[in-house]
Amino acid sequence: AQQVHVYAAASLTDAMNALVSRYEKTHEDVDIVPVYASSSTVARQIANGAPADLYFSANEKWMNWLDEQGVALSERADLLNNRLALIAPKDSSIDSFTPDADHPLAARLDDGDRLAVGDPDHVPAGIYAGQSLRSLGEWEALAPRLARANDVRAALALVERGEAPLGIVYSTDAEASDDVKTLGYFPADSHKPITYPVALVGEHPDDAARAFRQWLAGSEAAGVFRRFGFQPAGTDDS
Amino acid sequence: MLELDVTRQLGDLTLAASLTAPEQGVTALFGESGSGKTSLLRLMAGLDRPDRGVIRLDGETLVDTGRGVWVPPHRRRLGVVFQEARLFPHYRVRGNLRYALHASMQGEFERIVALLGIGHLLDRMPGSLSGGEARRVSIGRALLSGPRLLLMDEPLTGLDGARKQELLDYIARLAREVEIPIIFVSHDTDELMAVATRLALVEQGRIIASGELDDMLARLDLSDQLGGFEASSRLHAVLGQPEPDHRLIRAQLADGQQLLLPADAGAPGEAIALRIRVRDVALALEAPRHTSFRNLLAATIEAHDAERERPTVELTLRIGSERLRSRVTRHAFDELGLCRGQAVVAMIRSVSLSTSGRAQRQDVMD
Amino acid sequence: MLELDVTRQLGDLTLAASLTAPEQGVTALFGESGSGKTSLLRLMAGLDRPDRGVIRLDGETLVDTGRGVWVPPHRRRLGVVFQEARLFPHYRVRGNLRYALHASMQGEFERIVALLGIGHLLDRMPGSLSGGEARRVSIGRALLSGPRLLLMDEPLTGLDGARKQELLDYIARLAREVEIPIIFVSHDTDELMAVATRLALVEQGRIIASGELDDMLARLDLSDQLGGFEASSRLHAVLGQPEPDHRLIRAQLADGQQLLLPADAGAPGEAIALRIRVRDVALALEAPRHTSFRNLLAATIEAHDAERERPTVELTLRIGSERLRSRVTRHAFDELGLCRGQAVVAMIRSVSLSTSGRAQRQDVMD
Amino acid sequence: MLTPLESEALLISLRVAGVAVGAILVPGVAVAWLLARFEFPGKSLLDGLVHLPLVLPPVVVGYLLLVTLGRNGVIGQWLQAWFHFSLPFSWQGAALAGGVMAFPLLVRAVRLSLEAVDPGLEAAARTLGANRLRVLMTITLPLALPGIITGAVLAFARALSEFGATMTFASNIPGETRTLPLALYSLIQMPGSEAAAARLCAISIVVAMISLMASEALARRTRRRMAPRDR
Amino acid sequence: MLTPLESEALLISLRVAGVAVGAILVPGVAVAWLLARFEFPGKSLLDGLVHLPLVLPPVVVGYLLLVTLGRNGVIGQWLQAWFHFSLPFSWQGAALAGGVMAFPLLVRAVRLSLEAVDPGLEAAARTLGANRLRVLMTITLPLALPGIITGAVLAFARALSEFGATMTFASNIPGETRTLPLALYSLIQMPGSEAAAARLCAISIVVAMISLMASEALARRTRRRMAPRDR
Ligand SMILES: Nc1ncnc2c1ncn2[C@@H]1O[C@H](COP(=O)(O)OP(=O)(O)OP(=O)(O)O)[C@@H](O)[C@H]1O
Ligand SMILES: Nc1ncnc2c1ncn2[C@@H]1O[C@H](COP(=O)(O)OP(=O)(O)OP(=O)(O)O)[C@@H](O)[C@H]1O
Ligand code: MOO
Ligand SMILES: [Mg+2]
Ligand SMILES: [Mg+2]
Repeated sequence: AQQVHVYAAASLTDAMNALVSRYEKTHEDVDIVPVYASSSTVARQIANGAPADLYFSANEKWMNWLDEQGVALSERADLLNNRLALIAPKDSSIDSFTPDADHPLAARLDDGDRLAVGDPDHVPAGIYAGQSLRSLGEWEALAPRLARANDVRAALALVERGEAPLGIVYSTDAEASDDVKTLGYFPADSHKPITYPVALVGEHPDDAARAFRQWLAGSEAAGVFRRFGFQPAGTDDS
Repeated sequence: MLELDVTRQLGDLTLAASLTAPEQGVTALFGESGSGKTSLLRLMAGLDRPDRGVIRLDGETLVDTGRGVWVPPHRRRLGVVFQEARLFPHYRVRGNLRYALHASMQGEFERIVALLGIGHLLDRMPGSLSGGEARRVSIGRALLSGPRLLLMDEPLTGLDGARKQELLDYIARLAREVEIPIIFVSHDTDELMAVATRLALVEQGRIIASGELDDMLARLDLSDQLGGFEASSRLHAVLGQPEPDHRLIRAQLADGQQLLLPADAGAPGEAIALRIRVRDVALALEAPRHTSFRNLLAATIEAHDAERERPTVELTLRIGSERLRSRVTRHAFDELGLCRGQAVVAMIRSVSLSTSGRAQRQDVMD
Repeated sequence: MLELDVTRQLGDLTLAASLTAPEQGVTALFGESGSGKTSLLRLMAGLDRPDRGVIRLDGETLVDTGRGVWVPPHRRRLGVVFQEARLFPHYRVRGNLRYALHASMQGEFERIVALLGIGHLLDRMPGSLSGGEARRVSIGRALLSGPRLLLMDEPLTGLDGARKQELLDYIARLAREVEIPIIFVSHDTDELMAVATRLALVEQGRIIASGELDDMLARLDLSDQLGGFEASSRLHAVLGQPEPDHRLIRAQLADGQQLLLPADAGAPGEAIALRIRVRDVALALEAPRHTSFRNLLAATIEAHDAERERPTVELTLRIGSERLRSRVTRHAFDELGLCRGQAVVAMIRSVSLSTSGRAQRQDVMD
Repeated sequence: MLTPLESEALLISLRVAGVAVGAILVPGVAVAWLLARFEFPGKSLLDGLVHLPLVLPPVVVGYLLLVTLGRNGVIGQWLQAWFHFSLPFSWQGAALAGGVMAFPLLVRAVRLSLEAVDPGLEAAARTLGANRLRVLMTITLPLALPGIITGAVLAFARALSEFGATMTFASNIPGETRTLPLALYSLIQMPGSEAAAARLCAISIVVAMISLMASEALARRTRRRMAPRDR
Repeated sequence: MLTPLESEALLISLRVAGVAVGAILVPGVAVAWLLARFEFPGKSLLDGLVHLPLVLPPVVVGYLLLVTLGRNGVIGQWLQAWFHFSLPFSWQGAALAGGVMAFPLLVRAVRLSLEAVDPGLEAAARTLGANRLRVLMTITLPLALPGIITGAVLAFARALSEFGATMTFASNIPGETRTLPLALYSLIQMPGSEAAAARLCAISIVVAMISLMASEALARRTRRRMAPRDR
């Protein structure tokens, strides 16, 4: 079977796995090989010659970076959007609320408690979280109290385990876990839009990759993405 | 007193030994290479456990497999001189000597260091020592631990003659002055003759005989095992007056006959024992005149083994109530026409003093 | 032939030795502990480099610091018996013996194993061997490497008497049959007397004297250094007819006088050398009758040291063109009224045969 | 010379790695001794446990630490309740992660050199009246010293370079748990920070090299002191 | 018993770690020998280089590998041009990453046990006509065998658990470079996969324990064979 290597952001893991098995059922001659890591890692691997047919990033920055490196990209499109969610352990006593100017986060953290986020220095989810906290005016107070994880799933785990009473992750991560509850969503305008661009990699992308890329942008895939909490681009079902 | 009755399987060899060593004196273990001497010492030291058996020291039970008694080596208070030096390479010589320095031996440090001739080595690391130097340090280390049982496994190999003699003297003196059993393994019969008071013969993992050295040496049934020892016999005497100008002293035997000995044999009036090798006793039918022999003793032939067809004949002579052994060629035996009951003159050229303070030394005595 | 002239600093000791060993025979290194014997062997073996100096073997230069010549140890083809056994713990005894088995020694394997009495140990790992067993294997390993120079550092320590004698015999035979220099370190003078043809005295890193063993033993200026050796002298004789019933053989000295020796001294007509210890030579003014002495030699007193005030007197006797040394007490010397030029009878009790196939052995000869 | 960020990370790293090695040294040597000199039931199990951090990906180790020592972990709860002390998110936690990851290396190195100590010397010391502890302290450990130094430096280097377990268990908190590797990782992840990353990389290497060379010199000295005449 | 995913990851892991250890064994022993027995200029540098992978975070090592051996790397370009072979993103690359990370552990363990070999035995062998190489092969290495086994198993375990460098240099490609740790990491990243993750974790542990115990038994056997009478 023809292999198609899809290099995708780690946050897409569950959704992509579902999509791949669905696609392969109807396309038996194609073998989709998904490779997950943080968008940055994946981007650097592609820049260094990883045999990628498709790059599916969790933000535009790394897609742009890849472009700047001179990697041939084609049929680039923003496929998905995501939201930032404030989460707490399932058995948390904190009530649901939407973090905004009237509902400061800092007030809900006891002394010594930390807020779990992806590292705002480089983890995309953390970068968005940082933007939100800044625009909500809470950065100064909370920056020293962050538990910075090296990817968004590690931040999720900190909340799942109850190490941190609060955490900021993508809504998709929150939905994937049974051990956390979503207290609320950060206002979409408090951070740059969370966009997942996809592109074919290479001077001469092969047909199977092109076909899969087309299928990912289609409605069947959109349904799956939605089921995992993503918002297919252009829709707004929040 | 050390009492031991143990068995232990060593590969094909079954060690099954039973031994008693008095609280005073040196007990020699003698036997061919591989007979089990070191293995026995290891059991006494607590480095190996017997399969079955009992070891008691001064009434204290060190090991009793039946009753499950086991005193670990460090509580046995022994001094072991191993067949190899086993110095601690990371301590200087001084540190090795002080490692187990016992309070009671504090004052002895200087003396033992001088005795061993290792004063100039105290600040050296053991790695650079010569074979004999390392061995001396290891002897010193064992002595300075103030043991109540001293186990020495061929301790004097690699030492030069003068040093060896001094150490033999020291060990002999130690054995007389201090009440600790000393077990001494050596293949050197001269060494054993010099230092041992008792002898245990080891053969194939068994102690086939043990007892007072002199008694053992007199036993004809052990002559094969004792091949290495020069056969000898012992005479008792009381020292008389010295002859100052010749640095000699007279010694009187029980039957009144006299011998001339070196002046340092002891003090007038002292009772001593003399060891005389068979090959130092020649015979004559009558006292020869004008020879260099000083010591001529009238004796009677009590027994001989001329019926064994050998080139030499062993004779037992009677001097008063004591026995003296001699060996002559069959040629001489035949020509002199010797027979039992005959009166002869024993011509003795050199003697060993076995109870003097010093370990024994041979002296020309004619 | 081995020629060596080297210096090397060892801590405080300056090794500065010069030595020649002929291609045939055993050269003994004798000297007190720490005098530098092992260090010298290490230089010969190539385990240490001299600070300055030259070592040549059979004309080939092994080391020449001036010309920058250095033959590494593995190309020197030597056999070294170290002061410690140094067996390879991961090979069986057989593997150790075969490690450097030389083609020329292939046929010797069985013989050497039997000689060393290690046949039953071939399949054992060295870890469990007794001290003497390990030493024998290490001697075997060196012999089987078919060396062109044999360095033996106290090789026979820890061996029992019988085995030691057999090995001494073997080494003596080897030295006669094979043209390789053998350097033999030992503190045991009996051992050296038995096996060595040459003697080099080591003191404080220097070789203070070297030469034929008998010549060395005769040198009065070395009597302090040779204290450990029993003084002796040598007589030459030609064997005559055996006396079968007494298992004796007659030997004729140059001046026609005869001695009786053990029958195995050699074959009729063979020229032999006898070594006679001073303490085995007693004196008489006239030949005593009816004594067990078989060997009475007419002699003349050539020299004595009675002027030195000692309890014993050393005498040099003349027998034809040869010299024989004797030692008597001053008491006897005075009483017999001995003086230079006087005719005496030397009474010899036992002799050593030093040129026989076997290493020498003492025999009672009266 | 160093930027404030760099010196902060360096200091944290040194403290974390130093405390880590300090904390595991004695237990590490003790376990190595147990494994080298004794036979006991459960020895294989202990041996396996010791090596666990080596055979698992560091992130997993960090996760397991979180499960046991985290706020809701079996032991963590108890620590919290009795000492009001929690390890995650603290530099002590980072030190713990580093120590756990370094432990097998320490034990292995020490064990190898303990096994190389001539048991004949230990036997000699015992006959000289030294009990097992004194033999250990005066003979076995000093003779194994080069190996212990080696082990300690390996452990230090490993703790210094620890990333996955630290990140997972102690998080990447500037000024608290952001060690050199975490800072380095962050920089690598940020496009355009290559130069800064290279500087940090160089600093890590220099620190490690210094400790390695110091240990090498130390080990060589102890070895030379007790060298036999054959080198 | 094993799911296809698990057995796939297991097989890749075994192949990767096996090849890694196989590839570094000889050079590792050689370097250890050089470091243990010789003095030469640049020795400290070599020693430092050997330890580099130990003191750097694995991700950084992977990154450095990528920079040098990647498609645009100095050596990588050359490999590509002459052999049409590229290491990154292949299982050979994963093996390389594992080998590089395991190298210092191997060298250290081997070196420690080489240094414990009695030089007197080597000297004896030389006088018996063995040249340096024969001494090495017949005396030094066999006597250091327990340490070499230990080192090889440490290296194997380390390669088996390698994550950061592999991830960076060889990526996490199912069926090609997805080793046990990478698969385990992926599972941990997926909430709800705890059970599957625990299974993989157990598999990793079992594999590592088996190799550890086998090596332990081997090392013990060689040691016992040559044990002196004092234990
Ligand atoms: N590396 C060194 N540093 C300092 N001194 C040394 C060194 N090597 C040897 N020596 C000393 O040199 C002397 C000669 O040693 P060597 O081993 O040659 O003596 P030896 O004659 O063989 O003595 P033994 O009969 O006791 O074996 C000894 O005093 C020894 O301590
Ligand atoms: N663990 C063992 N396995 C097999 N045989 C052993 C073991 N330990 C000792 N032996 C054997 O037991 C015998 C006795 O050894 P031991 O060391 O006691 O002899 P020894 O009398 O001291 O000899 P030597 O005079 O040569 O030192 C030897 O043949 C030795 O090889
Ligand atoms: O999916 Mo990401 O790139 O780890 O936030
Ligand atoms: Mg022994
Ligand atoms: Mg010596």
